[in-house]
Amino acid sequence: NANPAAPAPNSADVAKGGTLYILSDLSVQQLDPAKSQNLAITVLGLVHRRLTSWKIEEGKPATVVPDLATDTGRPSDGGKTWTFTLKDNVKYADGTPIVAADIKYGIERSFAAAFTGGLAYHKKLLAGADAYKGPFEGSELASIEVPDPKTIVFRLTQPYGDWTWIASTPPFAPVPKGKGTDASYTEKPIASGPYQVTSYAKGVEVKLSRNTFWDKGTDEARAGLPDDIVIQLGQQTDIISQRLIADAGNDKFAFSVPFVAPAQLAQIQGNQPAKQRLVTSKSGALAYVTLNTRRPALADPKVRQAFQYAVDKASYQIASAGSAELAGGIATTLITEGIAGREVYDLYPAPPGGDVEKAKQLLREAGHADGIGPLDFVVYNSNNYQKKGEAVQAALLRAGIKTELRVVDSEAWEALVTGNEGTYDLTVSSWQPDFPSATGNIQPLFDTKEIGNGGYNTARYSNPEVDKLITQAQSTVDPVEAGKIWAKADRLIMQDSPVVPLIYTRNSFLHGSKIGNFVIGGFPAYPNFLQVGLTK
Amino acid sequence: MRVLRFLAGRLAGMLFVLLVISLCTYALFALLPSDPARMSCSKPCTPESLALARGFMGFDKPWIQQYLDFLGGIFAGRTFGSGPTAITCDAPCFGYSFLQNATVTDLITARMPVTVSLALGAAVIWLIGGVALGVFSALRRGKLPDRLSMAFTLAGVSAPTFLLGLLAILIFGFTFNMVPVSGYVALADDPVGWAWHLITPWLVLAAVHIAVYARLTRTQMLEVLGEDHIRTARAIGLAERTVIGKHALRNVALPVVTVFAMDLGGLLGGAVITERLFALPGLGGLLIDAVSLKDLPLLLGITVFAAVLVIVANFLADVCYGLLDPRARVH
Amino acid sequence: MDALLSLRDISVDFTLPGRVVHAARQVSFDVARGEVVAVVGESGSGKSVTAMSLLGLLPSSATVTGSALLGGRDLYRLSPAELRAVRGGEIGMVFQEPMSALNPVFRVGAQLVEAIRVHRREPMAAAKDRARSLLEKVELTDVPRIMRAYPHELSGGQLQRVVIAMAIANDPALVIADEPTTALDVTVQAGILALLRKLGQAILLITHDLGVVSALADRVVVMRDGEIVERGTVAELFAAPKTEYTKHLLDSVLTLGSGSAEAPSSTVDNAVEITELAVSYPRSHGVRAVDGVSLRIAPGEVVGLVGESGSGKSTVSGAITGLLPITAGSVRVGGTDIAGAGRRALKEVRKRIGVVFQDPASSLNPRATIGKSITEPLALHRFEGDFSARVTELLTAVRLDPALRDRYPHQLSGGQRQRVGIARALALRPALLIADEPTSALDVSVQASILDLLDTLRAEFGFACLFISHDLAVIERVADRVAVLHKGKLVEEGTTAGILTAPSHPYTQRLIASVPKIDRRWEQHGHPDPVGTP
Amino acid sequence: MSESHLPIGVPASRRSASELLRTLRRDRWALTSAIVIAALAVTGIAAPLIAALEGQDPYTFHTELLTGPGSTGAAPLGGLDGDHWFGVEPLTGRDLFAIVVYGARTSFLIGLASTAVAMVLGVILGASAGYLGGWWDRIVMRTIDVLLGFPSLIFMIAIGAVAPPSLPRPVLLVALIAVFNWPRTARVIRAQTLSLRTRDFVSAARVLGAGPWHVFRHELLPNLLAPAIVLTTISIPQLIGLEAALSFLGVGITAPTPSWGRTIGDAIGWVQTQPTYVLFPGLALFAATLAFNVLGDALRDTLDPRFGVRG
Ligand SMILES: Nc1ncnc2c1ncn2[C@@H]1O[C@H](COP(=O)(O)OP(=O)(O)OP(=O)(O)O)[C@@H](O)[C@H]1O
Ligand SMILES: Nc1ncnc2c1ncn2[C@@H]1O[C@H](COP(=O)(O)OP(=O)(O)OP(=O)(O)O)[C@@H](O)[C@H]1O
Ligand SMILES: [Mg+2]
Ligand SMILES: [Mg+2]
Repeated sequence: NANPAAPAPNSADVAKGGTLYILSDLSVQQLDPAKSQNLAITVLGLVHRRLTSWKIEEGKPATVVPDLATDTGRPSDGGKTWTFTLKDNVKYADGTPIVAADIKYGIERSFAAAFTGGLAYHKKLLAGADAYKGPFEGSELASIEVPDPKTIVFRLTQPYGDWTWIASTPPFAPVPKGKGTDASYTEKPIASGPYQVTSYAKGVEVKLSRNTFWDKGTDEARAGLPDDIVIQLGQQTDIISQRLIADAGNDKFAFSVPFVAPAQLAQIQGNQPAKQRLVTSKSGALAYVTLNTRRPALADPKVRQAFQYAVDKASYQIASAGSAELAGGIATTLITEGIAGREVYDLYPAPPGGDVEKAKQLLREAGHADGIGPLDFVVYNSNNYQKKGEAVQAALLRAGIKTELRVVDSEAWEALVTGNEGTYDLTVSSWQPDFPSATGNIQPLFDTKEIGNGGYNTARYSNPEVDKLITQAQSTVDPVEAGKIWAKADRLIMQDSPVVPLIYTRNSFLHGSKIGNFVIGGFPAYPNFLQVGLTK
Repeated sequence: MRVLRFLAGRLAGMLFVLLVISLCTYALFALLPSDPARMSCSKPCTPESLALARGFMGFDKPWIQQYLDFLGGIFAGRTFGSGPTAITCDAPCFGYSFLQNATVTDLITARMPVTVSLALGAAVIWLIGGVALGVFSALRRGKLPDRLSMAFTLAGVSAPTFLLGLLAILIFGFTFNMVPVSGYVALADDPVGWAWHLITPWLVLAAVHIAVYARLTRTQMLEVLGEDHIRTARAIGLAERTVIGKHALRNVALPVVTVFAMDLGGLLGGAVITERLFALPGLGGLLIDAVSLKDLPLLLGITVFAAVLVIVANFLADVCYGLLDPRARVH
Repeated sequence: MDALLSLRDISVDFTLPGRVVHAARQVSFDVARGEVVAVVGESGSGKSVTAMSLLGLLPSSATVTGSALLGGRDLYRLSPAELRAVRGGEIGMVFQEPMSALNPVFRVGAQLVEAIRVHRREPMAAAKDRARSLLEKVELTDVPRIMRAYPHELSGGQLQRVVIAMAIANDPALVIADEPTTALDVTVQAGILALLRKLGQAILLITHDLGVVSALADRVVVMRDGEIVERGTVAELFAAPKTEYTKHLLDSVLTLGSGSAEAPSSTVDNAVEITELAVSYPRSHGVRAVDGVSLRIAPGEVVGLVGESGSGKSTVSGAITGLLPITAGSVRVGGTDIAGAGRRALKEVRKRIGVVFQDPASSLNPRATIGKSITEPLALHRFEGDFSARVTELLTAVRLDPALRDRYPHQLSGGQRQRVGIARALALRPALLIADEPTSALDVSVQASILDLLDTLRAEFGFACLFISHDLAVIERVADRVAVLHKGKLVEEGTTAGILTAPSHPYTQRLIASVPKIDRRWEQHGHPDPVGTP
Repeated sequence: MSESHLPIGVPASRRSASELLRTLRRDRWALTSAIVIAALAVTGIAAPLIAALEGQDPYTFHTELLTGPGSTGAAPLGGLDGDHWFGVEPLTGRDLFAIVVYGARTSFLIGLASTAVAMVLGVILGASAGYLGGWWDRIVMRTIDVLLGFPSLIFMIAIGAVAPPSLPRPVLLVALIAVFNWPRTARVIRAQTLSLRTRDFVSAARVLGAGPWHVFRHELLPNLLAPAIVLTTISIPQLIGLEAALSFLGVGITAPTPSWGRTIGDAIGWVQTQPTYVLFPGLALFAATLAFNVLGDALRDTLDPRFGVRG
């Protein structure tokens, strides 16, 4: 918790029962495991269990824990084969027992054209999955074996140490074989978690109630405290904050899904009761400036290194949330906090405000005594990125780097930076992995394979050495060993300076006065919905 | 006979306009760099998974073909995918939103009552309020009450809707705790709750629009008051109230009705900001979702629907002209 | 004498930017109960302004001083509620320009019913009945249609009678009638005058028609330049006018049989040729306002068009100018077919046409000064020369002060507006003049000047003219030939002398018989019978 | 009838200009408005000079000034002092006075330009449709239907994404705003024209041989000006808001060039913590709107010869 003044969350007082309100800015609540991109600890986790899940504790890195499985998976064949065994007595909300075939079917289902859209890290890893079109055309995926109703075996294309994390992603939730054939499954999914859907009003609200067949004893990830949960959809972010600040009526039992915006953060700082109910993550997504290495102006590493000194991370902090405290600590590396393998180092030491002289000197050395630019700096128009871009722009200008901001719709931005052309010089964005492994920090952003074609290597950075390290680290089953390799890659990349790390973005959330156990761990920078309870 | 011919002509015109609008919307989407299938693409979004999503939704075809499919769907219905996972959308099918898992028609019908409640309620307030203020201003032209009413209504147009709404929520919702700040109650379930939940949004929306009506009424009123027939109305001994409220006002109606039809027609297609702010599940919210999620089928559906409303409203205004002012009849 | 209305030292000033107009000065006279007082005088002498001041109907740019006592109460100092009761209840008002007096967006019937119901709590149906009978009283035929019609669908004379009906709807003690018969042919006029007489109300009659004065009035007040220059009983005035002005006025009166214009020069090509013209209005359910009319006007010829109110005279002129779509037949002006002409040809034709509209008020752009309205045709057809000098010339020719050029139409009197219309029509020295009741609002002396002017111009340029008028004396004075319209059909046509002396159609005969004459031997005969019995 | 001339004689030709001046002299509201408008125009044109008076520019970050709770800089007065006359922007510390002054440049001038273009288009197309009728009317009306029913938001996003950066933004902006705003005016003007076109004075001009343009210019326009003025002046804040929305979609004047609409949009969320942030640009916009409307009224009154009607 970022507020030393605030007392520790009143976890002692939380009790079973009551109705919890979740205020969401989204208008679609996806509850189909094949289509959901939810993290393991948010709404989807309330309804669906998976093979493994996450244990989130305050101030500690997230760890993987067994969920439906008895353990977190047993690798064999050097990490190419993984075996899981299901717990006894795990049942769906209709009372039928959950069997291994249902897990297999759930995963197969995610291959069907009708159910695209979810997390799909497993698709490239499962052997023979390239040509697989899902279970509805009559075929099964041979690389998933179900030798008996309690056992499930995955055969992968390559050794993959993080499979234990992959097994916590939504597609690894069970779907009774043969069910879920139509798109409306998302409105009435068959629950395996503590809650089931009682009503689903599109764009308005989703009501969850207890799944009586869920057994707390088999689940170490979920507390299942409230009796009922109401998810209010399509709420305006500012209004959510105002409601929670006002803390009236049912809003006492509510918390916010979207982050609290800077303006409200400022307001809350002056409001003692609300301030006690503001929870800020210790760390979070890496915010960074991308330098498009394929552009002539930025091709020279020396020029790119100048950016490391030219930026003003302090003003970026302020532009993001008003203060360093609320915005998040200064970043100098790529692997984010709360993830195994992270090493702290700083290749370009400078004060938070940057080292303009050093930057100028580097530029001079690179033959740009008069500065460079104007560079095409694209930013997208949500999450305050325009302001953040302006802060970066103003900082770069001090060192003679001229930029022109190009504001685009966030979808257009996505298409531009992940497209094949790559016609931009700079952009600023942030990145958070989908599961707490350094793979998620490095591979999507710096692997040569991820340039264009929808990949997020927006710096279009390509270094064969780095690519090799990535493959090597991914196939290392021992997390500690893998971590070391990732750390090496991290350093290597930073030497080439394709990106300028700015901060580890903290996220702030507000909750009502009757909410307890509202905890944000080291990773991810989101509250753990699964443990939240109401106080009496 | 003439009336029938006129109606048929207008109807053909409307259909043509709808065709143009929907065609342009499709063409625009083709222009956009973003891909409607992207929102249904898995994460990570590999080219293969994108192609899969595209194929299922029918976005892999050339846009003109997609457009023709859309038109065909209206008459023959559509089916997406095949086998047990196929999605059918019965005729008249105005598209299927893959992100919301529902036919566009269902989505729109579900949201319509909210938007209609919001728009009509607000319209009544701003029409009556605006015209009344306009008349009041005209009669006190140049005096302090005139200027004050102008400043008051202009504050409404000058302030962004968002700010007005936020302030209304903060003041009436939180500070005085007088009205609910969000949500919608169906009229049929609880008429009082319905009005109670809508009163603030109505006022906010009305505040945004009232100025145009007040100002138009005022200026037209001044125009009309100088005409000879007003003198006659006074000479037969009509009360000033009747002279103004009936004889002059009727002559003011033309521009006011025109603007009203446009505003109402536009609003029925969704009062975007107000609906979002007050968490009213109306068409505006749906439209914003469609835009930000690049939900092409939904967007097209709402666009066509909203366009129908705009066009019909304008048509009704055109019909009204002849009734309100016989000289304005188009022969 | 028991004065119903007594005006004392009424002065009306208008404040215009940079100057003050003294429209009426120290006007005082009385009207007794049941008495008819005629106010005559030069156009622009303040008659209408004085009358309107009584009901508080002047624009706010006017300052009124003096007092106007109605049954002892000063009209200028009434509370709004009292004033309302007086308006329409105790005093009925007939406005000078009936064509713009009614609200264009309400049906005529509704407006009449409303006028009735303001002052009497009567059920709707009763008020409607009353409205219908009022319309019948003012000799309107086709009452159901008139009730349903909008003002713009009626002819000038029909509207004038509606306005009269409105004024008398509540049996007011006093009727102020400002030029109440300008648009009525003499047969109807006679009926209306008889009606007014019969009602026995006091009437403040403003008119330029001395025939009407002689037929209806008891006493006369003569105004000039805002002041009363003479007053007396009708008999005194006609017999022994005291001032030069009144004498001049009486001398200018045209009476039937006082001679006609010279015969036309021979014809080569017709200026206007109408063949089998039919016009029906969109809402008239196929009823033709004009049906099968054929008429030609030779260059240099003046054709007088007479006929009952609503007989289609204005419709014919509308068809000639191409403003109304023709249902059947053809209209050729200067050899060009109006209906089939292209835009350029039409513009060429129109360059040579001058038109005076029946309603001067609405034919002038309210947003344009008089000067601008008159220069408009000059600018349009690239007139070479000094615009300003030409405007001065034209205004002087129609006997208007050139200083009026900066005024707007609503700042003029009815007769002044009418003359502006004439000046505009003459601006381009047209080859064809279409004049719809061009002198109806003019006092006889100004009218005489205008008619002289037309003569002069005709002698100079030899233009052809269609002259629509209900005043047979004027027709006799200007027209070479006369055409008589009756219910949309041309019933008679011939030389002026021929028609006026030996009419063959019964309508024409009735028309001529009804012309009111100024009886200079008043004192011997007593009150003459105002109704020209057919 | 007689006239007595007051000392001031007015030559007819310069009537409306001099009458407007007279109105200004007489009507203190109108005079104030004219001054406000002139001041804003000067502000827009001479923004750097005016900001230099204060010694600030709208681009430099002053994060050191951002104290207040949470050090966002959000205080009720937002750091308003002798150096920063309107205080500073939260999160960046940029000078708010300079932002408002420079914003006048974008909003006031571009807002005005686009308003003017939209109105001219609207009046001409609306009046011609109403007056000429027939196929032209049908074309214009159907175009209006298309534009009014068109998803302009999508259109602008698309334009924002595909417009080449080389295209001058002000031109693009003015064009876009005008395209989506003329239909409203046009419909109102058309309705008025329908009622005007049968009046005798219009017929009178027609029989004089006046072509459509002449009729429009001399008969219709003077009688259409009143509603046109109202629609013009009332739409100014909306168009300035639209400019902000467009820049948000990447079509407008790019950040960080200040514009009122964008600043107001950014500032809304701060209304409780730093009301001055929204207040100053908001007041500037409101002052401009009010001034234009008051002046519009004065202009209307001057153009209306029937000034003064008895109530
Ligand atoms: N727009 C119209 N719609 C329907 N009927 C009309 C319209 N205009 C005129 N009429 C009718 O056509 C007939 C002829 O009208 P017109 O104006 O030509 O008469 P007029 O001879 O000029 O009469 P007046 O001497 O009274 O002016 C009248 O009965 C009138 O009511
Ligand atoms: N609103 C006004 N502003 C300025 N002057 C006006 C206004 N109304 C009338 N006048 C002037 O006042 C004088 C008297 O007008 P009034 O209408 O009383 O004349 P009138 O005697 O009725 O003439 P006519 O026989 O032509 O109708 C005229 O010279 C006219 O120009
Ligand atoms: Mg008069
Ligand atoms: Mg006529």
